Amino acid sequence: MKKIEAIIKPFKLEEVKEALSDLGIEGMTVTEVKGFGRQKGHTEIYRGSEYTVDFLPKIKIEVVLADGMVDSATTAVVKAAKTGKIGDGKVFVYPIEEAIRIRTDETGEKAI
Amino acid sequence: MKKIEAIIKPFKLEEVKEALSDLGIEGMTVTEVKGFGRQKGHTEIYRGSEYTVDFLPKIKIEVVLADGMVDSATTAVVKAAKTGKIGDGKVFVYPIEEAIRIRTDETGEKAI
Amino acid sequence: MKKIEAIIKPFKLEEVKEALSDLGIEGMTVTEVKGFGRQKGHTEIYRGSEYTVDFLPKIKIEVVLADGMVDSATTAVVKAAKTGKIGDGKVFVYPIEEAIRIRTDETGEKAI
Amino acid sequence: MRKLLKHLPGLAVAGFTATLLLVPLSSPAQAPTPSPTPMTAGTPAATAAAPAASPSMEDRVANLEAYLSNSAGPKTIQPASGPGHNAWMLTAAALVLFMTLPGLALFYGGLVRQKNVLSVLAQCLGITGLVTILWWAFGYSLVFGKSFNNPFFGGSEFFFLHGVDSAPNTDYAYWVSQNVYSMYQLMFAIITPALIVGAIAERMKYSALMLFMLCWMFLVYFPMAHMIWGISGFMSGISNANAGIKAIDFAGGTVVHMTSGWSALILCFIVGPRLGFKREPIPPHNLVLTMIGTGMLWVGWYGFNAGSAVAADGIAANAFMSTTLATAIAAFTWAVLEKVLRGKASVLGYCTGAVAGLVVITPACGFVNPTGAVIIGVVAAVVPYFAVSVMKPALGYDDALDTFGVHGIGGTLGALSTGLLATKEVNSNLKDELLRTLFLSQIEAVCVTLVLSTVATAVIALVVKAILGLRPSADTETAGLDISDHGEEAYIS
Amino acid sequence: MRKLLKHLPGLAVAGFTATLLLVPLSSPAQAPTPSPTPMTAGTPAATAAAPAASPSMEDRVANLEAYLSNSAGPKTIQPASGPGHNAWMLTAAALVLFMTLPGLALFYGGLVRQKNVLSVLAQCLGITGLVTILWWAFGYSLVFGKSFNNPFFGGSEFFFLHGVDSAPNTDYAYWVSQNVYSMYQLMFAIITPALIVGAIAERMKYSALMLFMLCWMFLVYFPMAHMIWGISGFMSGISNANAGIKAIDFAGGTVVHMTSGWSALILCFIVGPRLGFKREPIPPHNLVLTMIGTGMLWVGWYGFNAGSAVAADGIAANAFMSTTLATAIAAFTWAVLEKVLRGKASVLGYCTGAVAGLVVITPACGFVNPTGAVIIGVVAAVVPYFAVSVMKPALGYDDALDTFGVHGIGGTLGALSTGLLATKEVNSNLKDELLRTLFLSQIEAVCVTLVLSTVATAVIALVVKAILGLRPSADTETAGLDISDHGEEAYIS
Amino acid sequence: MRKLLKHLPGLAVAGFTATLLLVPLSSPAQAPTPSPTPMTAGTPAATAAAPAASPSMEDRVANLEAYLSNSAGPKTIQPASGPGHNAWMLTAAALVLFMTLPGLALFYGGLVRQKNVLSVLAQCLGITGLVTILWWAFGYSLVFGKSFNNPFFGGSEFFFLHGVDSAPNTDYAYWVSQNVYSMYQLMFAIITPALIVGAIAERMKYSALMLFMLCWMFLVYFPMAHMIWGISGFMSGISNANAGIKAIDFAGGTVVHMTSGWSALILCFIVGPRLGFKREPIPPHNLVLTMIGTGMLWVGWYGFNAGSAVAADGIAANAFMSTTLATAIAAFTWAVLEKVLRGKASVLGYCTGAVAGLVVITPACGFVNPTGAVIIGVVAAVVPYFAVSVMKPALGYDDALDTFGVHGIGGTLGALSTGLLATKEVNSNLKDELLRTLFLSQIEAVCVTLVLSTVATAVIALVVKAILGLRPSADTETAGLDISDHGEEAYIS
Ligand SMILES: Nc1ncnc2c1ncn2[C@@H]1O[C@H](COP(=O)(O)OP(=O)(O)O)[C@@H](O)[C@H]1O
Ligand SMILES: Nc1ncnc2c1ncn2[C@@H]1O[C@H](COP(=O)(O)OP(=O)(O)O)[C@@H](O)[C@H]1O
Ligand SMILES: Nc1ncnc2c1ncn2[C@@H]1O[C@H](COP(=O)(O)OP(=O)(O)O)[C@@H](O)[C@H]1O
Repeated sequence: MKKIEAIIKPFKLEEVKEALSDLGIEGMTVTEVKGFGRQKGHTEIYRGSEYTVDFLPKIKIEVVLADGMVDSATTAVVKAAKTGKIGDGKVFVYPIEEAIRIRTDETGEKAI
Repeated sequence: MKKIEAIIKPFKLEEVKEALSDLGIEGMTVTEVKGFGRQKGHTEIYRGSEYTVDFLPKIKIEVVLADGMVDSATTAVVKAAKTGKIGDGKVFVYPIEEAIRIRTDETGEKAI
Repeated sequence: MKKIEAIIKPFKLEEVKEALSDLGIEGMTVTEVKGFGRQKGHTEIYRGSEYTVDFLPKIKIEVVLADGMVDSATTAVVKAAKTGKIGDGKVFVYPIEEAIRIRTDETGEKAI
Repeated sequence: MRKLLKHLPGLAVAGFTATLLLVPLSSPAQAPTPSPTPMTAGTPAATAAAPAASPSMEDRVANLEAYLSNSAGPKTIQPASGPGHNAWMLTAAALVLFMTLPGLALFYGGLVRQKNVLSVLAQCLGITGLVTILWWAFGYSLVFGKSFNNPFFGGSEFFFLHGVDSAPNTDYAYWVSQNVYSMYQLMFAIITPALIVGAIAERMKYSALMLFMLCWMFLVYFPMAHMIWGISGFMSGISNANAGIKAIDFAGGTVVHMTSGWSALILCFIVGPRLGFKREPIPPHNLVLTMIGTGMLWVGWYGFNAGSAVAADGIAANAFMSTTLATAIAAFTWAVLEKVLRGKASVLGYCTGAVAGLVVITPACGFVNPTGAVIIGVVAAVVPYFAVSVMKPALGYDDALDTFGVHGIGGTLGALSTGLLATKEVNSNLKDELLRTLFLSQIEAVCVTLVLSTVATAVIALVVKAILGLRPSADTETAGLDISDHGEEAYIS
Repeated sequence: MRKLLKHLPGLAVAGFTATLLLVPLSSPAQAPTPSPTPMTAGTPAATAAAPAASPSMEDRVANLEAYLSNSAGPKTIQPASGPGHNAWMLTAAALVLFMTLPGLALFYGGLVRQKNVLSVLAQCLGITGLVTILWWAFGYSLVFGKSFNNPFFGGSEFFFLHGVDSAPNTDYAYWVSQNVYSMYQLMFAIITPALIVGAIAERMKYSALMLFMLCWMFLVYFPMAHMIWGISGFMSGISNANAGIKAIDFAGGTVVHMTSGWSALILCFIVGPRLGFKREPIPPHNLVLTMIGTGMLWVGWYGFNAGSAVAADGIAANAFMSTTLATAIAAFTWAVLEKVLRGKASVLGYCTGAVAGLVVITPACGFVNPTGAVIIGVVAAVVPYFAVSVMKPALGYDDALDTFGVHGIGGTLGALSTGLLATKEVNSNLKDELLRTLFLSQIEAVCVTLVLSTVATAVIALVVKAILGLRPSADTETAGLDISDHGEEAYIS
Repeated sequence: MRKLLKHLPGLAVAGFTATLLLVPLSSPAQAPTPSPTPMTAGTPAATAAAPAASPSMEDRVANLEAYLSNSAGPKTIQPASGPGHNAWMLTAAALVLFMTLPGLALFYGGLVRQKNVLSVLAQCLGITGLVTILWWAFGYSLVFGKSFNNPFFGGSEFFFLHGVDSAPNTDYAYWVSQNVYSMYQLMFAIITPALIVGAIAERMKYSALMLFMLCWMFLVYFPMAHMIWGISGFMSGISNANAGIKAIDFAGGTVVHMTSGWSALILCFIVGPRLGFKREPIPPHNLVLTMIGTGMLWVGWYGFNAGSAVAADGIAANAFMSTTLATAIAAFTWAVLEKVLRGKASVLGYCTGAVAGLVVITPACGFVNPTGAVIIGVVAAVVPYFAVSVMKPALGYDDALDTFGVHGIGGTLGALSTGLLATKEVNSNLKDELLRTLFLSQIEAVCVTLVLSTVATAVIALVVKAILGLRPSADTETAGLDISDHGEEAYIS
């Protein structure tokens, strides 16, 4: 099993979710994160003080899936999340050693 | 070392935390996440518009521990988090290559 | 490639970010998390009820980088995040199998 | 006490039969058809004194002087509203609405968990709508009418606010338009049931709550308000020479706070505690909202207390002063108690103390001098403080937002303190005869209120439970009432 | 209708030329230099009746009685403000400001997404500043002056508030200081354009919005306010015997709600829908803010409606009552409709219903009795409910926060209901002659308002589009207006 | 200036000795025992004019006319409160409380970081309680009493509000109950120290703050308020013919804003900057709260400014107008400055500008005409804008929420502008003789205020530092004051 972790622009969440659903992926976990990268932030001014906000709101999607699904899933995510503009984000692939469904105690690929 | 990552229902946090403490696990990191899976969301209506909320609030617990602890810890988490109803969540196990305690520079299992 | 994940005290974020920038690391992802560990929480009292807050606000920084960068990066993070007081946090290192830049479809170390 | 016992059966009978029988029968017949012969004073554009014959210069000047002093004008001149008094009562009525919307809604809303904040707001909003309809149709008349000539219910002459126009109803105010007076009193009728919400927050079905409140208004609020404030009321010590109990209650210690507080206690017993109560932490989700609500309650309460003079006169002025002193001192005392007993003064402590001060001074504010107000301020913090932080945990009921601890205990305390501290130097309506037995009368009034509130609440709650059930399913409660009862989330980022 | 058609060209010409020509020419000449010979009544410290000669005792007492009844004093005594009426209007003016800052700002601010909440607040604040400057310089005079002796614009005598001091302007109020009256009316001039913001929230450039509002005040608000409320106004049925259309509008159903609502509709067509509209969910980011705003709007609206009597008299009292009944009943009815049709009563439903009730009762509140108010309350929920939840989705325009559905539809409904339900028993200013043709006059007034608002809005919007463009870039809109237009974030944790 | 220098030692001596010696000695002896022979006018229920003998018809009508014009009634008739004036002052007092709770608390609370928001609310609440107790016991008497017959402190006759009942104190108001007046003035005494909180927010120990405020009231506020407003005050230009400095201050430019602003500057120097100041960003955590607070401050300020007429007369009316104009124009000007100089108009800019406008118009509002108010509006934005965005960064002190920049600079500016723009056409109390030297007198008053505030603050701060220490540990400050000082978190999701 692998985990695909995608950092994407927030307004792309719906599209990415649908792309994954289309592949038959039924579960995922989503986190609000802040990203720092090539995409520049903006400046905020409060009375006398000026702050540069480097960290931009991003969404992290985590999907655990069987090894065989990794390629099609990453391709689908990349396609759905792309705008072609800087700051589109990344996909990372991690090894996973075990998965358990809490409700049923099922393990391995049956659990995801 | 391994990392155990559990996605659970929010109101089970206290119980899972205690189950892990009972095993002598003294540290963990918790994140508020949103989950998408078999458990259905709900519908919200704002005047003319109806939205289906697919993403349900979940809690992600991450614990890094020695290899030998993995089985007892996953069992404890599964037991504490189970309600038997859909949406109970998952436990994933990841390999970890190194851990460092920032305060003391200790590394490896001493660091966790 | 590896992922370095650091759990640090919130007010150390700026310093850690700068330490990583100084190494030429241009991207990272930050999440607000709650930590449970040796550092004690505090007590809150609301009229008749007293609650112990065990979970303290922490910041999780995730950086994916080339294998050769791992040592210098962990050292830099540890140095920048250290206060020497309990609760300074941890650094964990994970294996990563693949990385893709969504905007360009670049993969591997070029993607990060 | 004899008088009390003698009237108890009447009270019960009146409570149930008047409601169930008289009201529906008499009302549809006469109310919605517009009056064919309106009182001639009823054309409010001519609020001026329209001389019956041609009043003498002496009478005309006496009428103007009566306006200044808020007293009855000469008989030769028809009563009309006066601008200074009307101005204050328009303001006061708006202020009392402000106490509920959004004041109390925020005070309570901040104290619940995030998943239930909208349910509290919806309860306040729903009660506002429901009570307005009841008040328009029957309530005002049942409280302030007099056609029944009854100590427990008023009359049917004002059903559907029939004949309630801009001329004063001189039973209650010499110089304030009756339509404003009726709306001012409506605001009291709205906030009282809304206070109960605090005790059963986060766990009662919305439909059950609304049905409960519908019944509660008829069985508790309308009779209690008539008994205390109605011209023929059973416990209306000042205005009814034949009152069974000669009690006093300036702005609603018994009518508002004791009824809601004691009903809250019973209701929270019957509904039962929140899931997870005492097992998991249930901290307030937003204390800033609670503090905003406290500020609004305090400011709005000036309308409640000083407005209860139904004039911008010296008694209103005194009520303003005593309200300010008692509230600020209660807030401060509560914080000092926390600091001394637990090491830290909290924002929730200040807010709770302020509300407790407001509650306890309510029945007394038009009757006590600054020294009395200061004493009340201190007592208002000490007693509820222990009620909330010692008694409640000891007894183990889940009065979620402390409606009983603050309003029930506080209202009772206020009614009793009023008996001890009221002075005729502040309010010349307090005759020596009344004052002589006042403390006893206050105890009697407390007992009547307490019994009526608790018994009626128990009956209503059990009936509603049988019909609709009181609580949502455990799953629904765990998910939060906002989504399950209202289909909304409070905050989406 | 003949009268209407006859005046249409004049209306258009007046609208454009008076604004573009008269105003700038006549104003700088006379206003900012302090008056060398101030009206002697203008020393407001002596608000007392300063007898011209030495008035008789009869006149002096009659003057005092006129104060009580809010009528004209005897000619021998110079008009001065009276404390009760002034007290209420000071309060009412503050309440109407409270409706916008922070009331409406919160009501709207809670309904947008988090990234745009500050832009809504900035729009409300910016409009407040801009309109105050316009009002001071020209607006008050164009609406309430009479030197032009014109049905569409008032006069130039009050440019820069010249001569507007503490003495009453008896064209509009016998006993209220003109400076307070001018500020009271300013608050109306502020909230009206601010209402439009709801339709184009989350997607209009700040600079374009401000320029739009600047023009809109001259072309729509000032002429409409003069037409309805000016002493020489074209549709001022009560005060102008020569009015072309003898319509009535107690507190601004046409002037405030129809103008803003219909302009909002046109503007949201021209601006176009939000990015992602109908494709992605755009839920309110904070319904607690919306509910706070609703409470503040409701409370403040008492200043708006009861204040429109410009006195603390019986008509103000009646307006208070009818406003309360209609609002509470509309809120409750909306929630009942939701419960029946969709299964759940929502907080947003209660809030929308309350605002709809307030809107629809506005033109009627000083003219209808309790029964009328209750009828209006029900209608005020039912019609806007379907406008917002059926008509809007069907037609597909993006009236983001339902300014058209609530204020446009509601204001129109209010103007028409007033024609049906107004009764002289409530307000003796309604003469039989006026009442006979009232419903027709109201229809005519509705048509004039609707045409003026929509045509002028279309013209202004297209001009502003040509000059500045109406919308930010797609990227900017996606990132949110708070950062791009104001350089701030609302919440930082 | 001579007069000024001559009185300086007296000022210092009075400040310290009167406080430390007279007050504690004289008070316990006479105050808490209820008066055995109350003033007969003291039965406030009879606020009516109770004729001493039997006054003539002429006098009775003259008395009624005096009520209308807010002037002194004939000697034959005992003074009593009048409904219109009392109505407005009840409202105004509530509005001024609203400025602090929750207005200022939100304005400041939104500007701090999330971890410190409750500490700001607790400071506002704590000050409210503390100052109320001081005011009741000594403060009102030290400011508005006259038994000391002293230019720096009032008297001891009203200690514990003894004898303060519903009859007017005609030294200060002909027609307003003294108890309302005393509470109205209490609200000023509450908000003034609360303003200082802004300068040292996020880093001062709660206990140290409270001790500081306790001393500051006696050494700065009470003497300053007596000097400016007391009937025997040192700088009371209008009411004291023997005033050392014949200055004017309508609603508190010196007493409220200069004292708090200059004290804030000194205190923030002594306390030192926040940890991380200038090294890490410290942005406001919730600008929506700040905007709500701004709206509440603005609305409440009408009570502050128009209420300072202590009547609903023409001067109150003028104050309402000038306050509105100056505030809206200052808000708008500030935003225009931002737009021009930095490209974007911000919500915080609008809010800061509005507060600056309110501050600067405060001393002038009852003395200037619309043109004066507009000029003040523009100046009120420009000068504090540069103080806050250029001078503060240049000098490098950490005036966290700009108390000095807005209230210190703004109050000073207001006092001086009042000297230039006050006109007797607006306020006939301004005699030619007073106006002739007014600007000089204002400069002198500014100097006295500035010196007294800064010196006393430095002394108190150093004493408190020695006793309790001013700051929490670095760890505590980093964790936030909410948890460490109050044991609570503001938001729990
Ligand atoms: N090395 C990295 N490790 C972890 N997250 C990264 C890394 N580099 C970039 N990111 C994440 O990806 C987001 C987008 O990266 P950025 O450099 O702005 O643009 P792009 O994806 O177009 O290269 C960042 O905001 C950050 O959240
Ligand atoms: N493949 C997956 N990858 C990551 N997270 C998942 C995956 N499947 C489920 N989850 C997480 O587990 C939660 C529970 O899953 P769900 O299918 O609703 O019920 P159950 O755990 O009973 O099978 C989801 O809300 C989601 O957060
Ligand atoms: N075993 C663990 N797995 C995951 N996170 C941990 C673990 N132990 C500690 N942490 C994280 O590190 C933070 C700091 O740990 P703590 O024990 O308080 O102090 P220290 O880092 O000084 O040992 C915790 O708050 C938690 O977020």
